[in-house]
Amino acid sequence: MISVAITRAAFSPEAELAGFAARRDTGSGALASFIGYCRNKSADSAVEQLELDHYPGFTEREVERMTHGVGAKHGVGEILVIHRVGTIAAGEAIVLVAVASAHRAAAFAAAEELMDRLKTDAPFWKRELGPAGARWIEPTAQDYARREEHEE
Amino acid sequence: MISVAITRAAFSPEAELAGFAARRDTGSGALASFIGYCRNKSADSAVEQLELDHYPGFTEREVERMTHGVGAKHGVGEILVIHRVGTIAAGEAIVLVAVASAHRAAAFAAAEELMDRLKTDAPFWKRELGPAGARWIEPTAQDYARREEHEE
Amino acid sequence: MTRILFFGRLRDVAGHGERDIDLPDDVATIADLRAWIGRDDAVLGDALRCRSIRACVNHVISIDDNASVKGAEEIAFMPPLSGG
Amino acid sequence: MTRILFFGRLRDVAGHGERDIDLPDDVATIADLRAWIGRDDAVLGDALRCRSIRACVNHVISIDDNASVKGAEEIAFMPPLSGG
Repeated sequence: MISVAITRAAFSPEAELAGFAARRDTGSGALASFIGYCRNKSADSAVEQLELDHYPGFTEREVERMTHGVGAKHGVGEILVIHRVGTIAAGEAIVLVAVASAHRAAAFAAAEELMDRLKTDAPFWKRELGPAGARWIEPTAQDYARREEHEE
Repeated sequence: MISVAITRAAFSPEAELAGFAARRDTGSGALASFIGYCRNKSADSAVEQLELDHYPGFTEREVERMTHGVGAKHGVGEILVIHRVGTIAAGEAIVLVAVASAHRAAAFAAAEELMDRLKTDAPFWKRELGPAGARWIEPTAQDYARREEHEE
Repeated sequence: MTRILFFGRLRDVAGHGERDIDLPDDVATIADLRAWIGRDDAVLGDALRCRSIRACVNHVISIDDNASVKGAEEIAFMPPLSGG
Repeated sequence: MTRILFFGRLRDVAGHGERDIDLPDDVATIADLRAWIGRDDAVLGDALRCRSIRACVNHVISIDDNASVKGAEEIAFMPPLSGG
Protein backbone atom coordinates (compact mmCIF):
# COMPACT_ATOMS: atom_id res chain seq x y z
CA MET A 1 0.00 0.00 0.00
CA ILE A 2 2.06 2.88 -1.37
CA SER A 3 0.18 6.15 -1.44
CA VAL A 4 1.50 9.42 -2.87
CA ALA A 5 -0.45 12.67 -2.87
CA ILE A 6 0.60 16.08 -4.17
CA THR A 7 -1.90 18.60 -2.86
CA ARG A 8 -2.61 22.33 -2.68
CA ALA A 9 -4.76 21.91 0.42
CA ALA A 10 -3.43 22.20 3.97
CA PHE A 11 -3.51 18.81 5.73
CA SER A 12 -3.24 17.50 9.28
CA PRO A 13 -0.15 15.27 9.44
CA GLU A 14 -1.43 13.58 12.59
CA ALA A 15 -4.84 12.79 11.08
CA GLU A 16 -3.15 11.37 7.97
CA LEU A 17 -0.77 9.38 10.16
CA ALA A 18 -3.68 7.99 12.15
CA GLY A 19 -5.38 6.88 8.93
CA PHE A 20 -2.17 5.30 7.64
CA ALA A 21 -1.59 3.49 10.95
CA ALA A 22 -5.16 2.19 10.93
CA ARG A 23 -4.75 0.81 7.39
CA ARG A 24 -1.34 -0.77 7.99
CA ASP A 25 -0.69 -4.49 8.05
CA THR A 26 -1.18 -5.59 11.64
CA GLY A 27 2.14 -7.43 11.46
CA SER A 28 3.89 -4.08 10.99
CA GLY A 29 5.03 -3.20 14.49
CA ALA A 30 7.21 -0.27 13.39
CA LEU A 31 6.06 3.06 12.01
CA ALA A 32 8.68 5.71 11.27
CA SER A 33 7.57 9.10 10.06
CA PHE A 34 8.79 12.56 9.24
CA ILE A 35 6.92 15.84 9.08
CA GLY A 36 8.52 18.86 7.47
CA TYR A 37 7.04 22.21 8.45
CA CYS A 38 7.32 25.68 7.01
CA ARG A 39 9.58 27.38 9.54
CA ASN A 40 8.93 30.92 10.76
CA LYS A 41 12.54 31.86 10.30
CA SER A 42 15.30 31.05 7.86
CA ALA A 43 19.07 31.38 8.29
CA ASP A 44 18.95 35.14 8.35
CA SER A 45 15.37 36.37 8.27
CA ALA A 46 11.73 35.88 9.15
CA VAL A 47 9.62 33.65 6.90
CA GLU A 48 5.94 34.42 6.43
CA GLN A 49 5.15 31.82 3.82
CA LEU A 50 6.59 29.38 1.37
CA GLU A 51 5.63 28.98 -2.27
CA LEU A 52 6.09 25.59 -3.84
CA ASP A 53 6.11 25.30 -7.60
CA HIS A 54 5.71 21.91 -9.28
CA TYR A 55 5.31 20.39 -12.74
CA PRO A 56 1.80 18.92 -12.80
CA GLY A 57 1.78 15.34 -14.05
CA PHE A 58 5.55 14.99 -14.06
CA THR A 59 6.03 15.74 -10.35
CA GLU A 60 3.41 13.19 -9.31
CA ARG A 61 4.98 10.55 -11.53
CA GLU A 62 8.51 11.22 -10.31
CA VAL A 63 7.56 11.14 -6.61
CA GLU A 64 5.63 7.88 -7.17
CA ARG A 65 8.64 6.38 -8.91
CA MET A 66 11.00 7.54 -6.17
CA THR A 67 8.71 6.15 -3.45
CA HIS A 68 8.41 2.74 -5.11
CA GLY A 69 12.18 2.67 -5.62
CA VAL A 70 12.94 3.39 -1.98
CA GLY A 71 10.31 0.90 -0.84
CA ALA A 72 11.78 -1.86 -3.01
CA LYS A 73 15.34 -1.07 -1.87
CA HIS A 74 14.45 -1.39 1.81
CA GLY A 75 11.85 -4.12 1.45
CA VAL A 76 8.96 -2.06 2.76
CA GLY A 77 5.59 -2.01 1.07
CA GLU A 78 3.66 0.44 3.23
CA ILE A 79 4.56 4.06 2.53
CA LEU A 80 2.57 7.28 2.67
CA VAL A 81 3.82 10.51 1.09
CA ILE A 82 1.87 13.75 1.18
CA HIS A 83 3.53 16.82 -0.31
CA ARG A 84 2.00 20.24 -0.57
CA VAL A 85 2.38 22.69 -3.42
CA GLY A 86 1.22 26.29 -3.78
CA THR A 87 1.26 28.72 -0.87
CA ILE A 88 2.10 27.39 2.58
CA ALA A 89 1.88 29.51 5.73
CA ALA A 90 4.61 29.46 8.39
CA GLY A 91 3.89 26.62 10.82
CA GLU A 92 1.97 24.48 8.33
CA ALA A 93 3.16 21.04 7.26
CA ILE A 94 4.83 20.84 3.85
CA VAL A 95 5.54 17.14 3.71
CA LEU A 96 4.67 13.93 5.54
CA VAL A 97 6.50 10.67 4.95
CA ALA A 98 5.44 7.58 6.87
CA VAL A 99 6.73 4.02 6.56
CA ALA A 100 5.30 0.96 8.29
CA SER A 101 7.26 -2.26 8.49
CA ALA A 102 7.87 -5.35 10.58
CA HIS A 103 11.37 -3.98 11.23
CA ARG A 104 12.26 -0.61 12.70
CA ALA A 105 15.62 -0.33 10.93
CA ALA A 106 13.99 -0.66 7.51
CA ALA A 107 11.24 1.80 8.44
CA PHE A 108 13.73 4.42 9.59
CA ALA A 109 16.06 3.89 6.63
CA ALA A 110 13.28 4.14 4.06
CA ALA A 111 11.75 7.27 5.64
CA GLU A 112 15.13 8.98 5.84
CA GLU A 113 16.20 8.06 2.31
CA LEU A 114 12.88 9.18 0.90
CA MET A 115 13.23 12.56 2.62
CA ASP A 116 16.81 12.90 1.37
CA ARG A 117 15.71 12.16 -2.19
CA LEU A 118 12.70 14.49 -2.01
CA LYS A 119 15.12 17.27 -1.06
CA THR A 120 17.29 16.86 -4.16
CA ASP A 121 15.51 14.74 -6.79
CA ALA A 122 11.83 15.63 -6.67
CA PRO A 123 10.52 18.24 -9.14
CA PHE A 124 9.59 20.99 -6.70
CA TRP A 125 10.90 24.52 -6.53
CA LYS A 126 10.34 26.61 -3.47
CA ARG A 127 10.82 30.11 -2.28
CA GLU A 128 10.47 31.73 1.09
CA LEU A 129 8.58 34.98 1.39
CA GLY A 130 9.30 37.36 4.25
CA PRO A 131 9.42 41.06 5.01
CA ALA A 132 12.74 41.17 3.09
CA GLY A 133 11.12 39.78 -0.07
CA ALA A 134 11.31 36.40 -1.81
CA ARG A 135 14.22 33.99 -1.91
CA TRP A 136 14.48 30.76 -3.90
CA ILE A 137 15.71 27.81 -1.84
CA GLU A 138 17.90 25.23 -3.53
CA PRO A 139 19.51 22.08 -2.07
CA THR A 140 22.69 22.62 -0.10
CA ALA A 141 25.97 20.77 -0.61
CA GLN A 142 25.02 18.81 2.52
CA ASP A 143 21.69 17.81 0.94
CA TYR A 144 23.51 16.49 -2.15
CA ALA A 145 26.06 14.68 0.04
CA ARG A 146 23.28 12.96 1.98
CA ARG A 147 21.60 11.84 -1.23
CA GLU A 148 24.90 10.47 -2.54
CA GLU A 149 25.26 8.28 0.54
CA HIS A 150 22.24 6.30 -0.62
CA GLU A 151 23.79 5.43 -3.99
CA GLU A 152 25.23 1.98 -4.34
CA MET B 1 11.40 20.59 26.31
CA ILE B 2 12.22 16.94 27.00
CA SER B 3 9.23 14.95 28.16
CA VAL B 4 9.31 11.31 29.28
CA ALA B 5 6.24 9.37 30.41
CA ILE B 6 5.98 5.76 31.52
CA THR B 7 2.31 4.88 31.60
CA ARG B 8 -0.08 1.98 32.12
CA ALA B 9 -2.83 3.68 30.14
CA ALA B 10 -3.34 3.20 26.42
CA PHE B 11 -2.54 6.38 24.49
CA SER B 12 -3.14 7.79 21.02
CA PRO B 13 0.26 8.31 19.40
CA GLU B 14 -1.20 10.74 16.87
CA ALA B 15 -2.88 12.87 19.53
CA GLU B 16 0.36 12.98 21.53
CA LEU B 17 2.28 13.83 18.36
CA ALA B 18 -0.16 16.65 17.57
CA GLY B 19 0.36 18.07 21.06
CA PHE B 20 4.11 17.79 20.78
CA ALA B 21 4.08 19.47 17.35
CA ALA B 22 1.92 22.30 18.68
CA ARG B 23 4.32 22.93 21.57
CA ARG B 24 7.49 22.75 19.47
CA ASP B 25 9.73 25.72 18.74
CA THR B 26 8.39 27.32 15.56
CA GLY B 27 11.94 27.33 14.19
CA SER B 28 11.92 23.52 14.27
CA GLY B 29 11.00 22.58 10.72
CA ALA B 30 11.75 18.87 11.16
CA LEU B 31 9.85 16.34 13.23
CA ALA B 32 10.95 12.70 13.13
CA SER B 33 8.98 10.12 15.04
CA PHE B 34 8.64 6.44 15.66
CA ILE B 35 5.69 4.43 16.90
CA GLY B 36 6.16 0.85 18.05
CA TYR B 37 3.03 -1.28 18.10
CA CYS B 38 2.20 -4.60 19.66
CA ARG B 39 2.14 -6.86 16.63
CA ASN B 40 -0.52 -9.51 16.15
CA LYS B 41 2.06 -12.10 15.20
CA SER B 42 5.59 -12.93 16.21
CA ALA B 43 8.23 -14.94 14.34
CA ASP B 44 6.34 -18.18 14.72
CA SER B 45 2.99 -17.60 16.36
CA ALA B 46 0.02 -15.34 16.97
CA VAL B 47 0.30 -12.66 19.66
CA GLU B 48 -2.74 -11.66 21.65
CA GLN B 49 -1.10 -9.28 24.07
CA LEU B 50 2.16 -8.09 25.47
CA GLU B 51 3.08 -7.71 29.11
CA LEU B 52 5.68 -5.11 29.98
CA ASP B 53 7.34 -5.29 33.35
CA HIS B 54 9.30 -2.30 34.67
CA TYR B 55 11.10 -1.18 37.84
CA PRO B 56 9.08 1.77 39.16
CA GLY B 57 11.26 4.76 39.91
CA PHE B 58 14.38 3.28 38.38
CA THR B 59 12.91 2.82 34.90
CA GLU B 60 11.63 6.41 34.74
CA ARG B 61 15.02 7.74 35.83
CA GLU B 62 16.96 5.62 33.36
CA VAL B 63 14.76 6.54 30.39
CA GLU B 64 15.01 10.24 31.33
CA ARG B 65 18.79 9.95 31.54
CA MET B 66 18.98 8.13 28.21
CA THR B 67 16.74 10.71 26.54
CA HIS B 68 18.78 13.67 27.80
CA GLY B 69 21.98 11.91 26.73
CA VAL B 70 20.76 11.29 23.18
CA GLY B 71 19.40 14.85 22.96
CA ALA B 72 22.74 16.34 24.04
CA LYS B 73 24.69 14.11 21.65
CA HIS B 74 22.65 15.19 18.62
CA GLY B 75 22.06 18.77 19.71
CA VAL B 76 18.28 18.45 19.90
CA GLY B 77 16.29 19.81 22.82
CA GLU B 78 12.76 18.81 21.90
CA ILE B 79 12.04 15.15 22.56
CA LEU B 80 8.92 13.28 23.58
CA VAL B 81 9.02 9.70 24.85
CA ILE B 82 5.92 7.78 25.91
CA HIS B 83 6.37 4.16 26.90
CA ARG B 84 3.67 1.85 28.12
CA VAL B 85 3.97 -0.79 30.81
CA GLY B 86 1.51 -3.43 31.98
CA THR B 87 -0.79 -5.26 29.59
CA ILE B 88 -0.91 -4.11 25.97
CA ALA B 89 -3.33 -5.53 23.43
CA ALA B 90 -2.27 -6.47 19.89
CA GLY B 91 -2.46 -3.38 17.70
CA GLU B 92 -1.97 -0.89 20.51
CA ALA B 93 1.01 1.45 20.64
CA ILE B 94 3.81 0.47 23.04
CA VAL B 95 6.16 3.36 22.48
CA LEU B 96 6.25 6.79 20.85
CA VAL B 97 9.47 8.70 20.30
CA ALA B 98 9.31 12.13 18.64
CA VAL B 99 12.14 14.59 18.02
CA ALA B 100 11.75 18.14 16.70
CA SER B 101 14.72 20.06 15.37
CA ALA B 102 15.81 22.69 12.89
CA HIS B 103 17.64 19.92 11.04
CA ARG B 104 16.15 16.73 9.70
CA ALA B 105 19.37 14.70 9.98
CA ALA B 106 19.63 15.39 13.72
CA ALA B 107 15.93 14.64 14.25
CA PHE B 108 16.19 11.28 12.46
CA ALA B 109 19.48 10.34 14.15
CA ALA B 110 18.21 11.14 17.64
CA ALA B 111 14.91 9.29 17.16
CA GLU B 112 16.65 6.23 15.79
CA GLU B 113 19.37 6.14 18.46
CA LEU B 114 16.82 6.57 21.21
CA MET B 115 14.80 3.64 19.88
CA ASP B 116 17.95 1.51 19.58
CA ARG B 117 18.86 2.30 23.18
CA LEU B 118 15.35 1.69 24.48
CA LYS B 119 15.56 -1.79 22.92
CA THR B 120 18.69 -2.78 24.82
CA ASP B 121 19.36 -0.37 27.71
CA ALA B 122 16.00 0.59 29.19
CA PRO B 123 14.74 -1.36 32.23
CA PHE B 124 11.74 -3.06 30.68
CA TRP B 125 11.03 -6.74 30.37
CA LYS B 126 8.37 -7.97 28.01
CA ARG B 127 6.60 -11.12 27.11
CA GLU B 128 4.21 -12.03 24.37
CA LEU B 129 1.08 -13.96 25.22
CA GLY B 130 -0.64 -16.02 22.58
CA PRO B 131 -2.60 -19.24 22.21
CA ALA B 132 0.71 -21.13 22.66
CA GLY B 133 1.39 -19.49 26.02
CA ALA B 134 3.83 -16.82 27.16
CA ARG B 135 7.29 -16.09 25.80
CA TRP B 136 9.83 -13.59 27.17
CA ILE B 137 11.36 -11.36 24.49
CA GLU B 138 14.97 -10.33 24.86
CA PRO B 139 17.12 -8.18 22.57
CA THR B 140 18.57 -9.92 19.54
CA ALA B 141 22.22 -9.90 18.46
CA GLN B 142 21.11 -7.39 15.81
CA ASP B 143 19.63 -5.12 18.48
CA TYR B 144 22.92 -5.16 20.41
CA ALA B 145 24.88 -4.54 17.20
CA ARG B 146 22.74 -1.49 16.38
CA ARG B 147 23.24 -0.09 19.86
CA GLU B 148 27.02 -0.59 19.57
CA GLU B 149 27.07 1.51 16.40
CA HIS B 150 26.11 4.53 18.48
CA GLU B 151 29.09 4.20 20.80
CA GLU B 152 32.01 6.51 20.16
CA MET C 1 3.65 23.55 -31.62
CA THR C 2 5.89 23.00 -28.62
CA ARG C 3 5.12 24.03 -25.05
CA ILE C 4 8.13 25.57 -23.30
CA LEU C 5 7.93 25.63 -19.48
CA PHE C 6 10.01 27.50 -16.94
CA PHE C 7 10.10 26.55 -13.26
CA GLY C 8 11.33 28.12 -10.05
CA ARG C 9 13.57 31.15 -10.48
CA LEU C 10 13.54 30.68 -14.27
CA ARG C 11 9.84 31.53 -14.23
CA ASP C 12 10.71 34.86 -12.60
CA VAL C 13 13.39 35.57 -15.20
CA ALA C 14 11.20 34.54 -18.13
CA GLY C 15 8.24 36.48 -16.78
CA HIS C 16 5.97 33.54 -17.53
CA GLY C 17 5.64 29.86 -16.66
CA GLU C 18 4.82 28.45 -20.06
CA ARG C 19 4.38 29.44 -23.66
CA ASP C 20 3.47 27.59 -26.85
CA ILE C 21 5.97 28.15 -29.63
CA ASP C 22 6.58 26.93 -33.18
CA LEU C 23 10.23 25.98 -33.08
CA PRO C 24 12.19 27.01 -36.18
CA ASP C 25 13.72 24.20 -38.23
CA ASP C 26 17.29 25.00 -37.16
CA VAL C 27 16.50 24.36 -33.46
CA ALA C 28 17.35 20.67 -33.33
CA THR C 29 18.85 20.14 -29.87
CA ILE C 30 18.49 21.43 -26.32
CA ALA C 31 21.65 23.50 -26.86
CA ASP C 32 20.08 25.05 -29.95
CA LEU C 33 16.93 25.87 -27.99
CA ARG C 34 18.86 27.56 -25.18
CA ALA C 35 20.73 29.69 -27.71
CA TRP C 36 17.58 30.50 -29.68
CA ILE C 37 15.72 31.67 -26.55
CA GLY C 38 18.80 33.75 -25.64
CA ARG C 39 18.65 35.60 -28.94
CA ASP C 40 15.26 37.00 -27.95
CA ASP C 41 15.96 37.50 -24.22
CA ALA C 42 19.63 37.81 -23.23
CA VAL C 43 18.98 37.63 -19.48
CA LEU C 44 16.89 34.48 -19.81
CA GLY C 45 19.48 33.07 -22.22
CA ASP C 46 22.20 33.61 -19.62
CA ALA C 47 20.07 31.99 -16.91
CA LEU C 48 19.43 28.97 -19.18
CA ARG C 49 23.14 28.47 -19.86
CA CYS C 50 23.80 27.96 -16.16
CA ARG C 51 25.17 24.43 -15.60
CA SER C 52 22.64 23.67 -12.90
CA ILE C 53 19.67 24.18 -15.26
CA ARG C 54 18.40 20.93 -16.72
CA ALA C 55 15.99 20.42 -19.57
CA CYS C 56 13.13 17.92 -19.46
CA VAL C 57 11.87 16.81 -22.86
CA ASN C 58 8.44 15.15 -22.92
CA HIS C 59 8.73 14.34 -19.21
CA VAL C 60 12.24 12.89 -19.44
CA ILE C 61 15.03 14.84 -17.76
CA SER C 62 17.94 15.07 -20.15
CA ILE C 63 21.56 15.36 -19.14
CA ASP C 64 22.70 15.55 -22.77
CA ASP C 65 22.57 19.04 -24.19
CA ASN C 66 22.73 17.55 -27.67
CA ALA C 67 19.52 15.59 -27.13
CA SER C 68 16.96 16.22 -29.85
CA VAL C 69 13.98 18.49 -29.35
CA LYS C 70 12.54 17.74 -32.80
CA GLY C 71 8.78 17.21 -32.57
CA ALA C 72 8.81 17.55 -28.76
CA GLU C 73 5.45 18.42 -27.25
CA GLU C 74 6.80 19.78 -23.96
CA ILE C 75 10.21 21.07 -23.00
CA ALA C 76 10.72 22.25 -19.42
CA PHE C 77 13.70 24.11 -18.06
CA MET C 78 14.39 23.33 -14.41
CA PRO C 79 16.61 24.88 -11.76
CA PRO C 80 17.86 22.41 -9.11
CA LEU C 81 15.00 20.32 -7.74
CA SER C 82 14.14 20.76 -4.07
CA GLY C 83 11.14 19.31 -2.30
CA GLY C 84 10.55 18.42 1.32
CA MET D 1 15.89 -5.20 55.99
CA THR D 2 16.71 -5.47 52.29
CA ARG D 3 14.19 -5.63 49.47
CA ILE D 4 15.11 -8.21 46.83
CA LEU D 5 13.39 -7.73 43.47
CA PHE D 6 13.12 -10.07 40.49
CA PHE D 7 12.16 -8.88 37.02
CA GLY D 8 11.10 -10.47 33.76
CA ARG D 9 11.59 -14.22 33.55
CA LEU D 10 13.31 -14.24 36.96
CA ARG D 11 10.00 -13.22 38.51
CA ASP D 12 8.45 -16.37 37.01
CA VAL D 13 11.26 -18.54 38.35
CA ALA D 14 11.20 -16.94 41.81
CA GLY D 15 7.43 -17.09 41.95
CA HIS D 16 7.32 -13.52 43.26
CA GLY D 17 8.46 -10.06 42.23
CA GLU D 18 9.84 -8.80 45.52
CA ARG D 19 10.49 -9.87 49.08
CA ASP D 20 11.92 -8.16 52.15
CA ILE D 21 14.72 -10.13 53.72
CA ASP D 22 17.21 -9.75 56.55
CA LEU D 23 20.50 -10.64 54.90
CA PRO D 24 22.78 -12.81 57.05
CA ASP D 25 26.13 -11.28 57.98
CA ASP D 26 28.12 -13.53 55.68
CA VAL D 27 26.31 -12.21 52.56
CA ALA D 28 28.68 -9.37 51.72
CA THR D 29 28.70 -9.24 47.91
CA ILE D 30 26.40 -9.81 44.97
CA ALA D 31 28.11 -13.16 44.39
CA ASP D 32 27.40 -14.13 48.01
CA LEU D 33 23.76 -13.15 47.57
CA ARG D 34 23.35 -15.21 44.41
CA ALA D 35 24.81 -18.22 46.19
CA TRP D 36 22.75 -17.69 49.32
CA ILE D 37 19.50 -17.49 47.34
CA GLY D 38 20.55 -20.65 45.49
CA ARG D 39 20.88 -22.56 48.74
CA ASP D 40 17.15 -22.05 49.31
CA ASP D 41 15.98 -22.45 45.72
CA ALA D 42 18.31 -24.33 43.37
CA VAL D 43 16.38 -23.46 40.21
CA LEU D 44 16.36 -19.75 41.03
CA GLY D 45 20.02 -19.98 42.01
CA ASP D 46 20.86 -21.46 38.61
CA ALA D 47 18.87 -18.75 36.86
CA LEU D 48 20.71 -16.06 38.84
CA ARG D 49 24.13 -17.45 37.95
CA CYS D 50 23.41 -16.90 34.24
CA ARG D 51 25.92 -14.40 32.83
CA SER D 52 23.20 -12.23 31.31
CA ILE D 53 21.60 -11.54 34.71
CA ARG D 54 22.73 -8.26 36.23
CA ALA D 55 22.21 -6.98 39.75
CA CYS D 56 21.10 -3.44 40.52
CA VAL D 57 22.00 -2.26 44.03
CA ASN D 58 20.13 0.80 45.29
CA HIS D 59 19.24 1.79 41.71
CA VAL D 60 22.78 1.37 40.37
CA ILE D 61 23.37 -1.45 37.91
CA SER D 62 26.50 -3.30 38.93
CA ILE D 63 28.81 -5.13 36.57
CA ASP D 64 31.07 -6.25 39.42
CA ASP D 65 29.90 -9.40 41.14
CA ASN D 66 32.12 -8.54 44.08
CA ALA D 67 30.30 -5.26 44.68
CA SER D 68 29.09 -4.93 48.27
CA VAL D 69 25.47 -5.43 49.24
CA LYS D 70 26.08 -4.48 52.90
CA GLY D 71 23.33 -2.21 54.15
CA ALA D 72 21.64 -2.10 50.71
CA GLU D 73 17.97 -1.13 50.76
CA GLU D 74 17.08 -2.57 47.37
CA ILE D 75 18.75 -5.22 45.26
CA ALA D 76 17.16 -6.09 41.93
CA PHE D 77 18.07 -8.99 39.65
CA MET D 78 17.52 -8.21 36.00
CA PRO D 79 17.46 -10.31 32.85
CA PRO D 80 18.53 -8.46 29.68
CA LEU D 81 16.70 -5.14 29.36
CA SER D 82 14.35 -4.72 26.43
CA GLY D 83 11.98 -1.83 25.89
CA GLY D 84 10.46 -0.36 22.77
